Amino acid sequence: MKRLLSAPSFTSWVSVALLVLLFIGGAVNYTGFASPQVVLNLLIDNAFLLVIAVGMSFVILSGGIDLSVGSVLALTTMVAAWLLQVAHWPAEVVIVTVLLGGATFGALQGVVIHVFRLQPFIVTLAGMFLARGLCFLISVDSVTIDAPLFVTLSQTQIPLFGGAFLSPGAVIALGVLGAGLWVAHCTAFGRTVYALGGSETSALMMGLAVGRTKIAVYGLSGFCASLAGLLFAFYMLSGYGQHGQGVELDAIAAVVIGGTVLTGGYGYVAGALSGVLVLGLIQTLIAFDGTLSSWWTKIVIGALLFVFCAVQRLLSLRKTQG
Amino acid sequence: MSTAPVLELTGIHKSFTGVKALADVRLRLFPGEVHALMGQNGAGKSTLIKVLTGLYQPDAGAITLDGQPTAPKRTEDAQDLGIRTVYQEVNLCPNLSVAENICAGRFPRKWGRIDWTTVHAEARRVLAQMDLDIDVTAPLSRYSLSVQQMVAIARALRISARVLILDEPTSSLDDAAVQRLFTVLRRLREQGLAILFVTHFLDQTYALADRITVMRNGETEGEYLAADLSRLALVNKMVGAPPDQQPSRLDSQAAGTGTPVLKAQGLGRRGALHPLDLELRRGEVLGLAGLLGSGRTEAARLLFGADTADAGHVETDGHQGRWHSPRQAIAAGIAFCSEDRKHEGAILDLSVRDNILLALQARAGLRLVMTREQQQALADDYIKRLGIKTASAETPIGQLSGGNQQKALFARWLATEPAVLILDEPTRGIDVRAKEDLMDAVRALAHKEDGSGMSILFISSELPEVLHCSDRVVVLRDRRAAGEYRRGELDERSVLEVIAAEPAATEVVTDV
Amino acid sequence: APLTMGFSQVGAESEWRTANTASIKAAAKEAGITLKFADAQQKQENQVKALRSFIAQKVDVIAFSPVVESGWDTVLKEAKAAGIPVILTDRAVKVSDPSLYVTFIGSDFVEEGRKAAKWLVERAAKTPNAALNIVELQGTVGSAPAIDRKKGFEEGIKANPKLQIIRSQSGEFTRAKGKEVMESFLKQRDKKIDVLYAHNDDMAIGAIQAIEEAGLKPGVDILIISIDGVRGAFEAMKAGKLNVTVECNPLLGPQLMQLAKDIVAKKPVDKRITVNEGVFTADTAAKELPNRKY
Amino acid sequence: MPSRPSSAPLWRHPLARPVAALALLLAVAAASVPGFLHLEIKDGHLYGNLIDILHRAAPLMLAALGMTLVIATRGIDVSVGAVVAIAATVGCVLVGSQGLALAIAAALGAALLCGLWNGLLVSALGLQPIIATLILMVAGRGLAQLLTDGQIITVYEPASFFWLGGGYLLGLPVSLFVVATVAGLTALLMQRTALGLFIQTVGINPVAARLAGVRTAAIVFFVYVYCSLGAGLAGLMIASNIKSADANNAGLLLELDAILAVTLGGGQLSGGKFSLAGSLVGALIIQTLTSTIYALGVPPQVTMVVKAIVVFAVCISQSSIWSRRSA
Ligand SMILES: Nc1ncnc2c1ncn2[C@@H]1O[C@H](COP(=O)(O)OP(=O)(O)OP(=O)(O)O)[C@@H](O)[C@H]1O
Ligand SMILES: Nc1ncnc2c1ncn2[C@@H]1O[C@H](COP(=O)(O)OP(=O)(O)OP(=O)(O)O)[C@@H](O)[C@H]1O
Ligand SMILES: [Mg+2]
Ligand SMILES: [Mg+2]
Repeated sequence: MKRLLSAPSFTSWVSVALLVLLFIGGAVNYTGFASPQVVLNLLIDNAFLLVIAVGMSFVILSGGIDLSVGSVLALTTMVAAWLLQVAHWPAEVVIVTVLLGGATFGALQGVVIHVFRLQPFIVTLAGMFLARGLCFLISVDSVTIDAPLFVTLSQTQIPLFGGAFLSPGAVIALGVLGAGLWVAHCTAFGRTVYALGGSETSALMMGLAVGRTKIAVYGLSGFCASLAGLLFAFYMLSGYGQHGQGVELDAIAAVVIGGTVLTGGYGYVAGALSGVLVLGLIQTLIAFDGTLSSWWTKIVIGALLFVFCAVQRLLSLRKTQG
Repeated sequence: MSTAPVLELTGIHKSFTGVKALADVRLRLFPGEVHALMGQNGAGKSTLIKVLTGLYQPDAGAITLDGQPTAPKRTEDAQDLGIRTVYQEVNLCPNLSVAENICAGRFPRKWGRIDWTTVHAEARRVLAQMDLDIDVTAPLSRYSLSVQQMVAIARALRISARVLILDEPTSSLDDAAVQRLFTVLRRLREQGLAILFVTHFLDQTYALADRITVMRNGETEGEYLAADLSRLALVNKMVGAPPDQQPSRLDSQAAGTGTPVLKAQGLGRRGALHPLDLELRRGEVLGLAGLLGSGRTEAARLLFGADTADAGHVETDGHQGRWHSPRQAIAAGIAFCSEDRKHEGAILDLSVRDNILLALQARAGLRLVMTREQQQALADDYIKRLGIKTASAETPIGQLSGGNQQKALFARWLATEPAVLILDEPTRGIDVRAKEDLMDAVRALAHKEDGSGMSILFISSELPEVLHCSDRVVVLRDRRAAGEYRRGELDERSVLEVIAAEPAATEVVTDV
Repeated sequence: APLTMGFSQVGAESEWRTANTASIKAAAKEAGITLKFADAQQKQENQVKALRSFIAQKVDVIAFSPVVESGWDTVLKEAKAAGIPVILTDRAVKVSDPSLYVTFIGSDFVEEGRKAAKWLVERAAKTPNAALNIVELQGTVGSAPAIDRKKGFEEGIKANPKLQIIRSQSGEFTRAKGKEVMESFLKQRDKKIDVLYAHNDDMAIGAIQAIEEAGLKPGVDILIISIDGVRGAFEAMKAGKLNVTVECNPLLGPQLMQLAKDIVAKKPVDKRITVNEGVFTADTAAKELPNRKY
Repeated sequence: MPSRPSSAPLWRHPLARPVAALALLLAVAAASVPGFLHLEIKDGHLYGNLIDILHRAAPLMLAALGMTLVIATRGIDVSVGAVVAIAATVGCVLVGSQGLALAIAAALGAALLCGLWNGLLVSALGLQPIIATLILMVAGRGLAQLLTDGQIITVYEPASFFWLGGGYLLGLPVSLFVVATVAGLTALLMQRTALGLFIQTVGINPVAARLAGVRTAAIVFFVYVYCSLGAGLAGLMIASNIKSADANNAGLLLELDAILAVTLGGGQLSGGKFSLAGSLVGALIIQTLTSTIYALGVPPQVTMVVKAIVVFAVCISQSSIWSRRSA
């Protein structure tokens, strides 16, 4: 017990425990809640958010923030839809193109942040307007995607046990999470990201590649956002400028709930998963309840969020004092 | 030793907005030599080092390495050229583990991933050179400033280089640690490394340096062989006095033995300090001596309420109990000057004036304690009294040299006119002359004729300083009091014997 | 067992939507249907999540007002595989296979735009020589009603060259933005504004305030046309400040519940069911106002 | 408020760049839209685009003032928009039946409660500011809608209520006087008390601040309360202007604009030094941009791109690397 309490990942374990409690609460109260598919749906429905949150984890760990991810997601769906439906490019080429495009968009923001020494918040906020605006330049309407590859990916169900299934998108998202964990903990790049978040001047004086890492972090986030956009496109089979409204805030919330400190340097990429699951579970609970009006929905989401964060915080306070 | 210099700087100029930091500076580093860079606080030593390692770009001047002109644009460039640096303030990442701080930038790898086992082994290996055996997987922030300083040195030592630069590496190390560092440096010198070493300790300079460059007011005063320059001459060159002027000494008065003003009884905190009894009397200077990790800082923090004690209590005039916050201690007339000025002292972006005013104002609350003019006068007064070198009182404190920041923080607490002043390594990074002035000031503050002097708790890793200043010395060992001695009862040697009666704790004490 | 319906609403972004929700909730209670209500807060992904949870709960019938038209194939296939019939309300969807939903009940935004244009064209016929300058307050960029109401209106006035849209800007469906944009329109003195076409009543109400503050008479100096027919619009018409509102009827609860029962009872239903909607002008406003519940 | 040595040249003043950006923007608008700067007297008060900009920017300026202080302590408050909605709703629900004074008091009281809540979560519970305020951001709008049952509350009576957001005094909008008063009082508070010093201290180095005896928790608490009160006043102003409260849309995304205003005005999100005047200028830049876009007749689907490009341009023009070059 003592060992567990003093482990640096204690906060993360608290999140997991609370998550389980929340799930049990749902299972007790609502019929049909305790089915494996409900759990898997959490992954299927939030695959795109998980991917974005992994990218966002790196940005936040480095002491920055990326508000453009939701718009980049939308832009990706839009560009992909346009290339597929209007320009009739092959699906594989489209996928590669948009992924490269997203990474470039992110990296360019990184360049602006680094070269001009600007605050990430404001640069990525402008990036958010820009990407969203570009969507509407392509089309204000939503564009249906019917490319066979996308349709297949959208409708494939990877059977697990007892009729439960997972979508390819969810599998990709879990893969991204794994890759993210590996990069964060086993590569020099990952450690430099932590160093940056701990103290940028120190990282500079230690002779670490501050500029390159910063640009790469935003590039990575842009890449994740466009990959999330693809997952979203698989999920919805449409490109639309209004997709992914407010996803940046969800992603930031997920990362922070997962135990990462917004000012950078402390936290785990794995926390992104628990954060995403918490947000997803809250929504599922509300959908299962089905008696809440629109406004009570908001209030209950806020209240659950509060309870979760407060308990998490109090438990970790106890730990540092005990 | 008459080979060509590895590294040569000529005609270096550097000015910041409104401040000329370097003017026509020269410096030559020879292989197989230790070169001491000496100068008063604010002379431009650190700035020169930052120029040389690519952190600042010089306004003019040339740097040649092996006769080839170079111009490091970034710290990475300097590293690639084989220049390793330990900067003045500890510049490591507190959130990373000790091992990562040592290896970051050049991690040992295996199959494309960081080989953590080797990383940890490497870190232990370099730290072992300095006899430091700590948990290298723990985050750096867990350790005291002195340990952090050793880690910073270890980082520089890990990779073999051609030039090693150390900016006040010993400012918070005790003697034993300094000796271990010197052993390592001597070995490196034999291997042909050029070492640039900044310190304010003359003993250390003469123990190690082959060559000395003296800087004054941003200019090179001259380059000398250590053997040719006497201590007195060196000091006078630094301050710009005629070569044979003797420092004036203010003779100290007898110890004050007033009534107790601060009493700690059984004050302790699990994992930090065993229950400690301590009594501080009016008008005395009480020295706390001990090795690194002996618990001096911890004792000071508990006395000030920076950490909350979980045993015992503190007694002052009209208050008895435990502090729950520094505010309570401040209200009871206690002041505490932390050893970690960068993280616990200076508000870097604020002006010297605001920094000096802060504690006084915080005690008064929101109501302004004085008008703008009075603030100005107060700040100017301290700047003059303590010889703080700054363009003006409105300069952000972060732009001052390390030693001058330290003085400004000392001024912050003096301004509150406390009854009890706790000074944790107040002489850290202060030049020779200023150190003497500070110690004289400390004694003068305590020893008032009318018995109204302050009570001062003086902590320093410099044993001579402690002995010189204190009326009474309490020795800490392994986080508990190991003896108390009156002034004159001990000399340096016997204190060392007390301190080292048992082998010093070399492992992290988690539970007491 | 009583019938269970899962209903996914877009959100509560306007009075119209709130009235729509209220009607559905009341009708479900009336009809003895257990309603599982989920609010999507204007996000399609939330709606998909809600639909998935309805499938997991094995409800008898799913109804929803889609946030957008595209992107429903996958989840509707899952519903179909689970044997749950789907009813669309308020807005249509584009799917590859029309059998993915049983029926659509609701309004036609393009038609609403056309109706608004038709009124204007008739009105313009009374003053055949005068050209009319129109300013348009669009809804949120990219939203289905904004796109369709613009499309329908433009279609409707195309035939008459004297009707020109001189400025068009998004007022994001809100009073505050509608007022702000209208203020800006009024400051530009190069062309006189004769007609305001607002994509919903809220923006029109905001714009009316701006017009009044500029010293003009709304409804007289500037003709005002809007869509939705909420209570506030009728009040404005009664005061003579709004000329016409095209109704978009939110009260489709009872019809929806009846449909659900029929579908579960395997009775045949039409693929497209329109609700009764009218065009109300200032003359009829006073009479109609007491009937407005929302 | 941060002080400057008076000897520094004018163009080095921290406000110089934001003001220059604002001036440039106005110049562009004036050049491309004939009569953009035209002012006339209509119904006894000034009338024109410039007045509109000031008038429309008023709620944003109030929010930005509060946000400035929050950001100075290294915090962030994303609940501003929700607080606007709550205050607007409370005010509108009560003003008809309870009278103006009570309604305003209740609205500001509700905002105060919101601020206390945020302050409690951040300073006492130690939640990260973005999460602490996110809770209210999500729930707040729900609470406001709960009060109104999701309806838009239209206010018909009393006319005095409309004065705050739509009235005129000495030929200028009342809202301007409100902003001037709030900004003036705040500036006074910062100069005549040690609050400004403490806020900066807490933002730059909270550890050192605590050791110097600053009541860090109280300071943090205060800034959230202050920010919410400003948002509450902004909510009343918005409601009064459109004579109704729209719980779902009032102040939507105002927090983002407020943060943008602070950064455009030269504030650092990492805390520390702050400039109230800078944030006001930042708010004016944002509103001028919006008004210019309307006046230019930029199609709505292009608006976002134009906004983004201008924000990029303004940011880059404020980059510190230019001053280093010229130094
Ligand atoms: N970033 C900066 N901006 C403005 N002035 C600076 C800056 N850095 C250093 N200075 C000024 O340059 C001068 C030299 O400072 P430097 O830190 O090099 O002194 P130092 O010799 O290292 O002193 P110390 O022994 O106290 O460390 C000082 O007057 C200092 O105020
Ligand atoms: N040489 C060492 N070897 C191992 N651990 C050490 C060593 N020096 C310090 N530590 C550890 O660092 C931590 C803090 O000790 P710290 O140096 O702050 O104590 P201190 O007596 O206040 O020292 P200082 O002499 O610097 O004031 C303790 O956990 C201690 O065990
Ligand atoms: Mg120095
Ligand atoms: Mg110490």
